This record gives sequence, C-alpha cells and structure tokens, in this order.
Amino acid sequence: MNTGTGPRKRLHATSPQTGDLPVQAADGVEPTMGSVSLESSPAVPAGDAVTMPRGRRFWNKMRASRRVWGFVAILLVFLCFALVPALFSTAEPLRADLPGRLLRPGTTSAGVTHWLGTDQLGRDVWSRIVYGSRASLTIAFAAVFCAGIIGSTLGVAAGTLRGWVGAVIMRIADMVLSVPFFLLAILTVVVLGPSLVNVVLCLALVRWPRYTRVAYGQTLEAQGREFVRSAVAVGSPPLWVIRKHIIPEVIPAIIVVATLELGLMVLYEASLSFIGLGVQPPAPSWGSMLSDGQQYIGTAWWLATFPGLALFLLVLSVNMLGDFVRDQLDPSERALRS
Amino acid sequence: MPEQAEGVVADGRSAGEAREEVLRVEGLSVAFGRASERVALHDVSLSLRAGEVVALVGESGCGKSLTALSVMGLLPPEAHVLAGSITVCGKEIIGTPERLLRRYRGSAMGMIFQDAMVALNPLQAVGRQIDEALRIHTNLGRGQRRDKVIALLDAVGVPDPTNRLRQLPHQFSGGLRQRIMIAMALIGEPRLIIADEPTTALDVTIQAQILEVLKDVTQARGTAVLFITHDMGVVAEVADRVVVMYGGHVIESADVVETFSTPAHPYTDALLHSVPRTDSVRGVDLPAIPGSVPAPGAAPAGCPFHPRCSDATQECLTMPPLEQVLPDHDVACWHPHTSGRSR
Amino acid sequence: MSMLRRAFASGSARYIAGRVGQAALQLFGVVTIVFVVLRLSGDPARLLVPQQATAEDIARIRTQLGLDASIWEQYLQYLSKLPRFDFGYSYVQGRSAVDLISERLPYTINLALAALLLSMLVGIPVGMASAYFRRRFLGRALMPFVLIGQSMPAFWLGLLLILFFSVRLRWLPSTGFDGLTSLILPAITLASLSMATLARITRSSFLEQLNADYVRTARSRGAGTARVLMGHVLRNSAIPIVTLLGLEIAALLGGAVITETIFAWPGIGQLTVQAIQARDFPVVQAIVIFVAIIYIGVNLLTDMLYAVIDPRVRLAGSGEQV
Amino acid sequence: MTSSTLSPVLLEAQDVRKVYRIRTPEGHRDLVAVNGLTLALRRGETYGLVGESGCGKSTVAKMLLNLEQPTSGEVTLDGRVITSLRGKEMREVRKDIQVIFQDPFAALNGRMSVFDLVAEPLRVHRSAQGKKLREEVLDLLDLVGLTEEMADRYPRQLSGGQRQRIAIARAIALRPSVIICDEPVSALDVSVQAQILNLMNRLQRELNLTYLFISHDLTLVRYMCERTSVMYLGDIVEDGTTAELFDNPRHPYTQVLLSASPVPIPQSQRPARVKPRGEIPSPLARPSGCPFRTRCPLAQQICAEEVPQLRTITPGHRAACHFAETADVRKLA
Amino acid sequence: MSKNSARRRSATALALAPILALLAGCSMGSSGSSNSTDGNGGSAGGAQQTLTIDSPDYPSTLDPGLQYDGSTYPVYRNIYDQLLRRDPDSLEPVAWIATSWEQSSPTTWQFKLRDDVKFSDGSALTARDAAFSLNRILDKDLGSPQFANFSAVKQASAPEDHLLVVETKAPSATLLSYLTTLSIVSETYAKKVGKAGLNEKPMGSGAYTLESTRAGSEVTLARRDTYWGKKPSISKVIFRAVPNLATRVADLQSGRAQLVTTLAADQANQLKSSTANKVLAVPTERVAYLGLNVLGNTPTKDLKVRQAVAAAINYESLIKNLVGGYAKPVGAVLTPLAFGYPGKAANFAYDPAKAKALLAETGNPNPVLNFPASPAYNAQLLQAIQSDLEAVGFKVNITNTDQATYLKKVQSPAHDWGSIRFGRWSCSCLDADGVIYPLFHTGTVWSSYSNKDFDKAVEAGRTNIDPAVRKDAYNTAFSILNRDLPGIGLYQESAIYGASKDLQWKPDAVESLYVDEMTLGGKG
Repeated sequence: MNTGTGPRKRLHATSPQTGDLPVQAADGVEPTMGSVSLESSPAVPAGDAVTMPRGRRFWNKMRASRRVWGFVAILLVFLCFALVPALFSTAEPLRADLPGRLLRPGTTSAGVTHWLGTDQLGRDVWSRIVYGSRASLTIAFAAVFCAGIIGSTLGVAAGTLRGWVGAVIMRIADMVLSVPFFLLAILTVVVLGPSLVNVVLCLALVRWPRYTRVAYGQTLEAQGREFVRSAVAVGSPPLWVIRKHIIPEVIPAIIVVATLELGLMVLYEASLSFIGLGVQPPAPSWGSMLSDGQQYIGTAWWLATFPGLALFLLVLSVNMLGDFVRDQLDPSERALRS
Repeated sequence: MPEQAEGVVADGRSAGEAREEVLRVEGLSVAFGRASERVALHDVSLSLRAGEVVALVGESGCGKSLTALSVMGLLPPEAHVLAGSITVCGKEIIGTPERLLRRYRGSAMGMIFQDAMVALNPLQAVGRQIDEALRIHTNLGRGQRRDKVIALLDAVGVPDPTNRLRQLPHQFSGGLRQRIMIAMALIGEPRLIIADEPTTALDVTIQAQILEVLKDVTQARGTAVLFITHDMGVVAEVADRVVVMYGGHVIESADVVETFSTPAHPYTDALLHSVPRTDSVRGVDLPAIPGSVPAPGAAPAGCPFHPRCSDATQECLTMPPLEQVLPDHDVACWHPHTSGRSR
Repeated sequence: MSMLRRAFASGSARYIAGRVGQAALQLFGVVTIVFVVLRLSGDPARLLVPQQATAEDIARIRTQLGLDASIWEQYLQYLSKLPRFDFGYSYVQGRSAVDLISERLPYTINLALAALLLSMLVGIPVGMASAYFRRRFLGRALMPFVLIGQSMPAFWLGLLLILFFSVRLRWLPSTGFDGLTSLILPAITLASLSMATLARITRSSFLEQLNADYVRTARSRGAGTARVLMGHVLRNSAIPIVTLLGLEIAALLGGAVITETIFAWPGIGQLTVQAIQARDFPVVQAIVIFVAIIYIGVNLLTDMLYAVIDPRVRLAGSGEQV
Repeated sequence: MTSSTLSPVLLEAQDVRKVYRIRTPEGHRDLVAVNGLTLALRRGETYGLVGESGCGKSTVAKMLLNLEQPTSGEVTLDGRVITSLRGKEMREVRKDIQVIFQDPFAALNGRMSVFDLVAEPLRVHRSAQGKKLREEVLDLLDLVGLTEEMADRYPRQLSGGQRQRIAIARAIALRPSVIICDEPVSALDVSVQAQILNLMNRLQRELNLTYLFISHDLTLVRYMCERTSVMYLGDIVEDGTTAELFDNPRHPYTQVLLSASPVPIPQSQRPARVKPRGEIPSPLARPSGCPFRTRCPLAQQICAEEVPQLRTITPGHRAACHFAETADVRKLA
Repeated sequence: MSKNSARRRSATALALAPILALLAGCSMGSSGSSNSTDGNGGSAGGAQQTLTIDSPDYPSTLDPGLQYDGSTYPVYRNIYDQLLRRDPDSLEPVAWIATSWEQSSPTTWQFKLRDDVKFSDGSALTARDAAFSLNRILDKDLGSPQFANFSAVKQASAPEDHLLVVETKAPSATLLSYLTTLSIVSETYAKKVGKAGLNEKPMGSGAYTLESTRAGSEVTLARRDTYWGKKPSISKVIFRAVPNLATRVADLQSGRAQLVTTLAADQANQLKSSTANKVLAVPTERVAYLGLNVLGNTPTKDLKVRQAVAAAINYESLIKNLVGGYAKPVGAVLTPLAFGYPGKAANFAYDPAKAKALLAETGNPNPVLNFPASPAYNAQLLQAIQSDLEAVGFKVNITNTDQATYLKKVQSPAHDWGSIRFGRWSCSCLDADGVIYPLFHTGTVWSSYSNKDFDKAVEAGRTNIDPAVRKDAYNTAFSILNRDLPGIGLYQESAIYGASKDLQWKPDAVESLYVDEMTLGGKG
C-alpha cells in the first residue's frame, strides 16, 4: 500500500477506514469512543470566534471594546445615582429656598456650593439630577419592561396562534399605533390619574405594539425554521416549542428594540412633563426638570442644559450599547423594520 | 511568464502545449485576522492555459473559493495575502491598486458564482446586469451593447432573449439564471473564467445542460476556465486537468483521466472511493474517511489530511512538498499511491 | 413608471379593497374606543363656561352640546352622521371640525415634508457613510453625532435654535410663516429625532446588503464603489428605509405637538392638544379619524411602494416563475 | 433482501394529495405539490424516494410525519390512521415515527447544547429524568458515535457530520419504528457522507428501523434502498425494487435521470449522456397528460392527451408511461 | 363661498388627505385674503404701522356673543364697540356707545346711545342692535358662556332708535360693570350670516375690521377709516397665538412681535435690562387664592388646620421671589380694586411657629393635604406653597391632571377633591359679588364651604344697589370668611406685558387691550 521508503511509525494503530475498530488518538485528535468511526472535531485554536458559544463570544467582544465600557460606565454611574442618591447629592433635592433661586453654577449659598446652580425654587440642580435619575431610570426601564413583556407576549401569541386571534391582536396593535401619542397618553393619565406608576403604565400602553410587531415577525420567521419543525416532529407540545425554541429566537430582536426605546421613554416622560402630566412635583425627574427649565433657557441656561446633558449621556450610552448588542446578536436587523 | 508567445488562440484544444498561459498562481498564501492568525491558503500554485478547463476540487473550507477570490482581487476585508503572485494574462494582481483591478475584472477575467439566485441583484433587470460590464469597460453605444447581450444570451441558451432582458432574476428558473450568470461572466470576453461551483445548486438534469453550455461557449472562445467543485462526477464531466486542494494546500494536480484512474494522494483516492458506486453492495459499509474536514484556516500542522489518513506516519507531521510522481502528475504526499488503489 | 403601473395592476385592486375593508374596521374600533373614553374623562361644558357660572349654566351648556343624552344615543347619532362626512362642530370654536383640520393641513404637510426631506437628506447619507466606513473613524464618529439629535427633547432644541438663530443672529424668524425661512427651524427641530432613527436603519440595512452576494458579483464585473452603492445597494436596502419613512410620515402628519407648540405652528398637533385639553369631542374624534386614515393610507402606500421597489413583492401574494 | 417483502406493511400512504392554494396576480391558483401518491413501507426495509427539486418529495415527508395535512388521502402507521390525529394523540404517535432533516445546520437549535438537543425528545415525553436522563442521553451519543464530552458543546462548535449524528440521536431517542430521512447526507461534505450512511445502516440493523430515504442522488438510493419510487412533478412515475429499477428503468424520466447523473468516470471513458429538453415545469402549470412529456425525448401525441397510469410492467415493477415496455432514451444518445 | 359646499369640499379633502398630502404641493394659505406679515412696525409715525401682538391662545371665536376668555376678548373688542368702557384710571364704567344712563326703577335702566355710529358695512348702529346683542346672549338657544354674566338681566329692548332699556330680574349692582363687556353686533347682519358667519366674518362698529385669519394662529385686523371715534394710530394689528412663554419672549427680542402678553415675572425681569424692550405691568382685579375644603373628609375640615395653612405660607416671599414683585399682597380673597374689599385681615400673616403650634393642638402635627392641580397653574408657585406647608409639618401631595379632569374633580358636589387647591379669580366686574359669591356661597360649583350667615350676607350684597348697604354686607361676609378660612387670599396678580420700547400704551386693570389706545414710534 505504501510505497515510501524507510521504517515508519504508524500514526494510527489500525486503519480508521475500517470504522468498526477503536481509533487510537494522535496528539490534537479527538479520542473516540464507541464502535463507529468518528470525525475529529475541528482543531480550532481556543478563543476562536466561530466556535465559541454566543454568550462568551459576546463577552469577549465586549471586553475588547473600550468604547463599550465607557458607555457601560455611564450607565452604571446613573444606576448608582438612582440606587443611592444620597451618596452623590450635595443638597436636599426637594427643599425650596426662594431667596437662593436661579443661582449660577458654582455659586455658594448658605454654606452649600451649587455646582450646577439652583433652579427657580432655589433647589440644587445637581442634587435634583442625581435624585431625578431614580424617576427617569425607573420610568425608562419599567416602561420598556412592561411594554416589552406585554408586546412580545402578544406578538408571540399572534404569531403562534395565527388565524383570527392573531389577526385581532395585530389589528389592535395597529389601532393603538394609529392613535396620536398625546391623545392616548393624556387619556391614560386622565383615566388612571398621574403618578410615577401610571406614567409607566401609560408609556407601556402606548408603546407595546412596537414590540408586538417585532415579536410577531420573529415568531413567524422562527416557525419557518427547521429546528422548530424538528421539535414538533419529536412530539414537543406547543408550549414547549414556544418556550424552548420560539422565545429564544424572539428575544434578541426585542432587546434591540428595547435599547432603542429606552432613551425614547425618557424623552416621552419629558414630553408628558411638558404638558404637566409627568412625574408629579416636587419629585424631580430629568423630564420635568427639562420642561420646567425650558422657560428659563434665555435667562438661566443651566436649568435645562444639565438634565439635558444627563439625558443625552443616557440616550447615547443606551443607543451605542444597543448598536453593539445588535451588531452581535442580530446582524440582519429585522428588528427595526416594524 | 516565459512562454506567452502566442496572440489570440482561436481554437482551443488543437493549440496544444504552445497555448498561452492565462493564469498563473505562484506560492499564494492567504490569511485571516488582524495578526494573520489563521492561514487559509498555503503556498498555492497552479496555472491555466487558454482554452483549458482546470477543475479545482475540494470540500468545504479547503480554500478553493478563497483562491478564486484572490485571483479576482475580491478577498473579503478580513483576509489578506501573505505571499505569492497571481498573474492574469501576464498582469500581476497582487498589490495592484483596486482602481486598476476594476479594469481587469469583467474584461480580462470573469466569475460565475454558485447560487445565481443570490449572486444576481434581485432588483435589477438581467439585461442591465449583463450589460454592466460593457458599460464599465467599453465605449459601445446602447444599441450595440444590447445586440451583444442578446446574442450572448442566445448563445447560452436563454430563449426569447430580446423580451427577457427586461425581466428580473426571480422570473427565471434556476437553470436559466445560471445561464444568465454565464453570459454575465462572458460578456466582457475575458480570457479567464472562474466558475465557482456553478451547478451545485441545480438538479442533475439541469446540471448536465449547464455544463454543456459552459463547455460550448468557453471552447468556442478559447476561454480558460478554472472550474471549482467538490463533485468528482462533475469533474469527470468537464475538466482537462484536476487540482485537488485540502486544508488550504494543493495536494494533487494531474490530468483528468489519470486523476480518476490512478489517484496518488490518499485523500483523492479516499474521496473517489467513499462515494457509493454502481458496484457498491447494500449492507456492506462504504469505505468512509474518518473525521471531518478542517475549518478554514484551522488545518492541523503538517499534512492537513494526516489525522484522517490511514497511511499517516510521523513524517506526515511535516508538510510534504508538491512533487512530480508521474509525468504531469504532481502530488504532495510522503506516501503517494503510485499504482492506483489496491482495493 | 411601468413598474409603478404593474404594481397597481388589476390583481392589486382586490388586495387594496381588502386592506381598505380591514382599515375601515380598524377605524371603527378606534373611533368607538376614543368616543367612550373621552366621554368618561371630563366635561367640556365646565371648560366652556366662565368661572362664576352656576351649576345650571353648566347643565344648560351640556344640553346645548347634546351631552345630556345617554352615551349610546350620542354614539349612534355620531355614527349616523359620519357617512356624510359630518364630524360635528367644535364646542369651543363653533366651526366644523373638518374645517378646522383642513385649515391646518397645509401647515402640517409643509412641516412634515420639510422635516422628512431634511432627515432623509442627512439621515440616509450619514447611515450610508457609517455603514461603508464602519471600520474607520468616520463611520464610528457619525452615529454619536446624529444621536445628539435623538436625545434632545424638541422643546429644548427648538428654543435653543430660536435663541441662537432668531434672537442672537436674527437670521431666521422665530415663529410665523414667511415662506421657506420660517420652515427651517421647526423642520430641523422635528427632523432631529427621525434623522437619527433613519441613519441607524440605513446603516443596518446597508451593512446587510453590502455583504450580499450580488455585490460581489457586481464587483467581479469591475463595478466601483459608487456604482455598487448607488446602482445596486441603495435600492436593495430601501425596504426597511421606506417602512420607517412611512411610519415617520404618518407620525409627522399626525402632528408634532411639541415642535408646533414651541414654534407656534398651527398644525394638527397643536390642534390635537388644544382639542383634547378642551374636551372638544367632535374635533378630537375628527382628528382621530384623520390620523388613523393617514396611518392606514401611508401603510397601504408603503406596501405599494414595496412592490415598486421590489417587484418580487406582489401585493397579491406570491410571484410567478416562468 | 427478500425478507422485507414478506414483512408486514408499517407505514402506508394511500392516495395522498396535497394542493396549495396560491394567490397570484391573476387570482387564486392551485399548486399541486403531490398528486395522489400511494406508498407502503414494510417493517425493516429502506425505501427510496427519488426526484429532483420541486417534485414534491419533501411534501410527502411532511405529510407522512403529519406536519402537513394532506388535501385528500390518508396515512396509516401500523394500521392506525394518523392523518386526522391532533395534539396529544399525535404527539404519542410521534414516538414511533421520526425524521432526519437534510440540513443539520438548520434542524438543530443553535441555542441548545448537544445534551439538551438529544434530551429534548425524552423530556417532552417524560420518558426519563434526572440521572436516568443523563445516562440515556450519553447512551444515545455513544450509539451514534459521539463522546460524552460532546454533550456540553453547541451545534456551532461541531462539524456537519457531528451535527447530523446528533440529529440521528434525536430521531432514535424514542425508539421509533420508522424514520423519514429527508436528504440526510446531501448537505454534508462528500468525505463525511459515507460515515453517516454507514451509521444509518448499522442503526437499522441494531434497532430494527424502517427508513424512508428521500434523495435526489441516484447512487445513494441505489446503495441504500431495497425498493424505490421515482417522483416527477408530484407524481410517482416509476417504482419497484431498486435493482430492477436501476438495471432496467422503464420510464423515460428515470432513464434520463440515470443517464444525466454525474459519475466519477472521465467523460472519455463512459457512454454519452442523454439530456432532457428544457426545464422542469412549474407545479402551477402542470402539463396535460403525462407530466414529463414536455421534456421527454420520446413524447408522442398521446402523451399530451392521456394521463399514463402507473401500471405493472413486470411483477413488482411499475411505470407510468404509455411506452413503458419499449422506451429507451439511451438509444438517442 | 357657501358654507355647505365649503364643508363638503373640506370633507373630501380630509378623506383624501393622505393622497393630497403627497400630490398637491403644499402652500400654506390663509383664509380670507393673503397677507404678508410685515412684522416690523418699528419706525416712526407714518400712516402704515403694523403692530404684532403675541398671546398664548388663538381666540376661540370672533363672535362677541359667545366666549370672552382672555385670548378672545382682546381681539374682538377691537372690532366691536362696547356699550360702556371703563375709565383706565378709576376703572369706573364710563360712556362709550351709551352716552348717558339712568335708572327709572331699581330694576330698569335706560341708556341713551350715540347716533353717529356706523357699522363697517355702512349701516347705522341703533339701540335695537344693542338690545339684540344683549338678548342674544340671554337666548338659551345660543348657549352663550357669557350667560352667567348677564343672568341678572330679564330683557333688553329698544323703545327708540337710540334708547336702550335693560330690565333686571332683581336690583343688580354689577350690571354696569358687566355692560362694559357687552359688544354690540348688527342685528341685521347677525341674522343674515348666523352664528357661524359671525364667527368667521365678524362685522362691527369698532376701530378695526377683520382683514384675515390664519388657521388657528393669526388674526389680522385693519384700521377702519370710517370709525366714528378718534382715528387709531396703528393701521394694522396682528394677533398671534404663541403658546410657549419662552417663544413669546424670543419673538419680542427678535423683533417678531412688539407686544407680548401673559409674561411670567422671571421672563419679565429678563426684559428689564434690554435696550429695545420694556415691561408693562399693571395690577389686575385677579386674585390668587387657596381654596380649602371645609366640607369634605379631609384635615382642612378642622379650622385649626386651616389656620395653620394660612400661617404657614410666606406671602411676602412668594410675591417677592416668585411673582417678582409683580403682585400685591391682599387681605382677603379679593383685590383692593373690587368693590367690597375689606382691607387687610390679621389672619393672613406668615407665622410658621404659630402654624406648628396650631397643628400640635390638633393632635396630628403632620396632616396630609391633597393638592389637586392642573398644568394651567404655575407649577413653581404650587411647589413653593407645598414647600412652605411642608416646612411646618404638613405632607402635601400635588396631583396634576389636565384642566378638564381637574374641573370635574374640584367641582364635584361630593367635595371629595382633596384638601387645598390653588386658583386665580377674576370676574371682569370689579365687585366682591363676582368673587366670593361663586367661590363660597353654599351650593355653587366651586364652593366647598357652607355658612348660612355668609350666604345671607352675599345675597344681600347681590340684590341691593345701595353702596353703603352692600359695603356692610360684604364686611360681614368677609369677617365670616376670615374667621372660617374656606379660602386664603395670596396676592393680587398683575398683568405683565413685554413691549417694544416703541410702543406707547398703558395697560389697564381689566386687561382690555384696546389697540386704538396704542401708538407706535419713538417717545412722544
């Protein structure tokens, strides 16, 4: 068989082609068990992008990107603000001090230095931003969470049930989308009464169809996938298929939408505050600070500028992270199309 | 190149040895990654003469498409050439600026892609897509170009070409789409066609038709064809010469008849024998090759086939050179089968 | 043009009819819900009377407006008038709701189209550039830049623009409608949000298409960057962009409340807020119908545009193979 | 070989027909995917179903698996009609009839580990839990030639052959009697195909499996199957024992198919090919009479007028051609 | 164009809107004639002077029989003549169309009208027109919101061409005050064009006529050359609706407008330093007050709590810091401008220690006060009040709802709206009757208070015309109010305008905005 010269040490004890005998492994080759011959797994250097599980690949990419860490840091700082505002604030955020109103940034009054100035009631702007992050982040995350849960559940339901149930869900989603935001928002706040919780509910009520449309599309697409058919073929009941196969397909797109929505929610809360229906005074939120401050844009620029800056940093971080997540999870970006 | 004496070769085969060399790849190495950490092509050399059909054979990830893309200068951005030279009609490709390469593509060399459904712009009329190369490379008038396109479509067997020019790719069947791909590659009258698995996506009855058309039109023009495939049946059908690749290396290169009668590399040999034949007996196991094809750029050191090779020895942990074992028959193996397979 | 004709061909007629039918049902649902919720949420009569009015005065106004009838009667009466395009008269202004809306329509259209144009002119090229140069500094720097627009509330951005361009520089009018110059500031304000979204959509859509096989095919014919981008990629990546534009235009025509308030722009958005706050039921309902029609119409138009952009998308369903 | 002809019928399709209503610009049209197909698999045999793309062979697979509802006709498994079964009842039946799909890249959920993939059928049928489940999964992996350490990997880390082994492990997990194999090796590297075919044959012997082997590759069918049906445009045009069918094909389509199939023999050393004319017609526009007549080199007037019935030519060998006794396209080559 | 066809056409336009939007280009038209808005009325003298006035809202109607809110009245009262005007300084009703008047009985008033007044269509203004204008408001079919102002009137008649007779149901002390708000429409014209026509094409005898309107944003008036009175110096006036306060200020600063209304103190102060603009402010009859719920189940039921609220508020600081000095302290829920103002009451004094003590006495030092509000009210003011109250131990929950919901809530007969509310009250009548009767009389929509003695006193004030008797009645009423504290007067509001330094004008307490009293151009 071999025509080469000289003595040769066989790499394989027996010819692997016979297939029915165990194969001795050489270095770098997978040992085999059982009676059937086996392909070695591709010898891939560790850390290679192609073969790592999705999660680890994601973290590796993330670790590599310094930009991403910058944005994560911003979010973490805001999160700390929201969790323990007292650690970061320099003054009581609610106490009005009328004689000390509209002080420029850096002014010291009554022993407190107002690094970002004071507002129209003499409250410390920095402290209000710190405390306001609680309301703003709560609203943003809670609204996104509620709308995301409601919306994607309905979307998945519409996509799996199809038929008239699906049609009704999707038509209702369309109906909600076709009512002007402010009408819906005002009516919700009017019916429920204004409060932080209701602002969240209101935003969730207005925004769920966005998730529904995405989840619906993803569900339909997932149902065409062969592994879903394969799961059905092994006898998986419908709920199992949804839980194990469809929902994991839907989630990345929903995450992408959610990151886009997160920043928007803060803006929406600002808009609600602009017409007086946002977070109730005197509790600070970035949105209400912005809308209160807008009247002073010509006289006391710091009132709206600093909460605006905080909002910008939040939106920027969330969006850039969203872009990053999307680039990693969902390069085709069907998510945005609805 | 030393022996490019001839000008135009009118007739393909009869010109024999003296035929102009259209493509020469010398010592081409290509790697992926910023630090070239994954070398996907190792020292690949091959050459093509006018009118010749060379089959580049290999399984997924062996580097055959990468070779083709290197020739076209269309390597993906994450890949880059480490070493080597590629000349098409005497012009160097490696290191040539994109602006100049653009002039060669579509005029000196053309490419037929595997899946015409995705390789054609789905939203542009096929006539316009075929015409694009003419618009880019010639100064012909609209009418002249149109006439050329129609004539070529007719030649590749698209019925009613005048009317179908305006249609979009999805309005054609798979076979017709592939004919359009062929016309598109040929419209600029290139000396070299690279056909990357042009029939893999097609049914056997259609495949036969397409192979015939491809042979007919290229032979008539004396076009050299680098035919990439993994199907030994197709190789047998079209090729004059066969170059077998595995794990980014050229491991065997021979005349087509010899490849099938006396494959020298154990891989080529095993490949031919692991497929059921008319004489394979049901219930008797096929002689399978153990293991699996290495991922691109992840072939083991030494001979890339050694983990799967029954003949492998310690020597195989170093890469054997591509050497002539028979006249016009090169093989890269420490233990080549020189007299055909024993079984 | 021929493609346009084909997209609207006979087969589409039935499809469109079906869609319109669905839309009518949807419209009916929206109107009903809004009708009921509005009436549960406040009393327009109290808003119409002067402060010192007595309970009788309020009751009198309610009778006058027909609000003392049961909600069912009111609803049936309302529905019975709809087929004649009679949406009722504004409680506050006494004018027909339709007049109020149509009077503001040109302003809304002007602002919406200007903003849309602006966001396209900026968003699409920025998205294209950031996709094409994604590995270079330019591609990375562009997106944060447009995101600034996305994170500024309209009232803040609008006022900043007014302060700078109108008060400080006196280049552009702060409010009012003196032709094109008046349009610039509100259009920028309004466009800032959709600009960023559009840029992102364009970017992702382009990224997807840039990796498509036909791009390689085109390059194998010797096509250069410009030809590949404009001749091939743009059209192929248009569908998500058109979808977004459709949604944006529907939203913009539905009214940009805050921008309109800041710039005293008499569009549908301002009217919406005024009407809701005054519980001017007929006007609110008319606006709801109007916005829903726009939304549905734009959706339908977007669908038809899909068929023009991508003839494989048949309004009537699957395509044929010859 | 002959034993299988004696063994009882296990899976049977009786005149199943699948028609899709398709909306076209010209209105609703009927797409006949499968045009009245009758098929009987005997216990323990491998039955081949051959045809080109669009001939309806995958639709047949889906109907046999009750993943698609036939427009008419019924499928019986071990004497029980399964076409009308739904929900829980059908899920029980699924233990007995399993499938291997063509593309192991698509058929395995990339988010699940190998262990979870193989365990899924056992979990959904609650046939094993905890430690027993783990043992059973490892047994299955062993059975298909994979090692224990594979259990923690994900499909994307595996080669195509390994993935198809996992798909096979899933299919045999519930000890079915029938496995529908829809192009089980056509997505694999050539050098790996033989491993999988060998594995399938071994499992058939060890587990007494019955296979329906669907493929477009004649050489594979010839090697794997005892009996074979050839489909064209939703119809069975010829069936019979594999040996008979390949040695003495009676339908011109089968003959053309055989002739056109590439074989690894240089052109100069084998007989010339017969190439059919034209292309496969759209199932939306089935030709009148014999479906193959538009491409048949032997077509006559009658082929357009009369639908040839599937009739017995020699015992156990049927063909649907008006000229089945005499047809030989190879003479034309 | 005929009303009907216009409607049908716009209905079609509405239905086709999505398509029209794309096809038809989009010119922004103004109904009536088009006009070029030459914003700069700037420089001196000349016959052609244009004044642009920014106010927050568009007039809801130009029909003087209907609405008369702060954005509507200032516009149409320049088109129409009123029966009476107020003297800008004394604010007493003075002659205008009515040259003189007398009471022939406690319930019958006779007005002699000018005979040289012509409507802009050339027809003469007669007493019949005046009577018609008044009776029209009283006509229940019109559903006029002004009905409440004239509800004392039984009927008006015109026995002679220039003699108007007004009969009241009972003696009415405020009739003359209200008649200053009565604009006179032409009976013939009104009957001809109907309610809608009067709104869209108003026709009056005033100094200006309507030139054009623009979709809910602009009303342009042009000077009438045939006006009977003094020829106004400004030839054209544009009223523009600019809802956003900061935008109004910017309009003034950028020269877009020469007069902006409804400024807030902070923005006004910003203009003070400007070289081109100035602040015009005048105390009005509008009183800012806190309403306290005496009847509902809330801590404010307890008088001590109400007293604590009154003592907790730092009135001076509110006025000085938040209203920027553009307000005056009051001693009751009434302004000194109004008849019946009782003078400063001792109760309204900032004394946080006292407030704390009072709360301590109640046994609950931290009562929870619910404070419903609407975006219509200055949020920072509410927050300042909240802050003051919380400083003495109250817990104050401000709940904003939109105005419609707010009204429904606070006017609920169940008195379950909360504990305190903020309000700003004016009645255009300069009389205590117009303020404390609707606010505190038992059973009125705003009242969450009930006291028989108080009711008796305000009823006496309402039905008597003898000033001395009335004064007494209101003294009694206010002493009860100041004891029971169902409401707390915070301050007298000012109307604050921003104006170009070119504009010469003296605003008045009733915010009438007569353009014929304004001039543009440098000093003098």
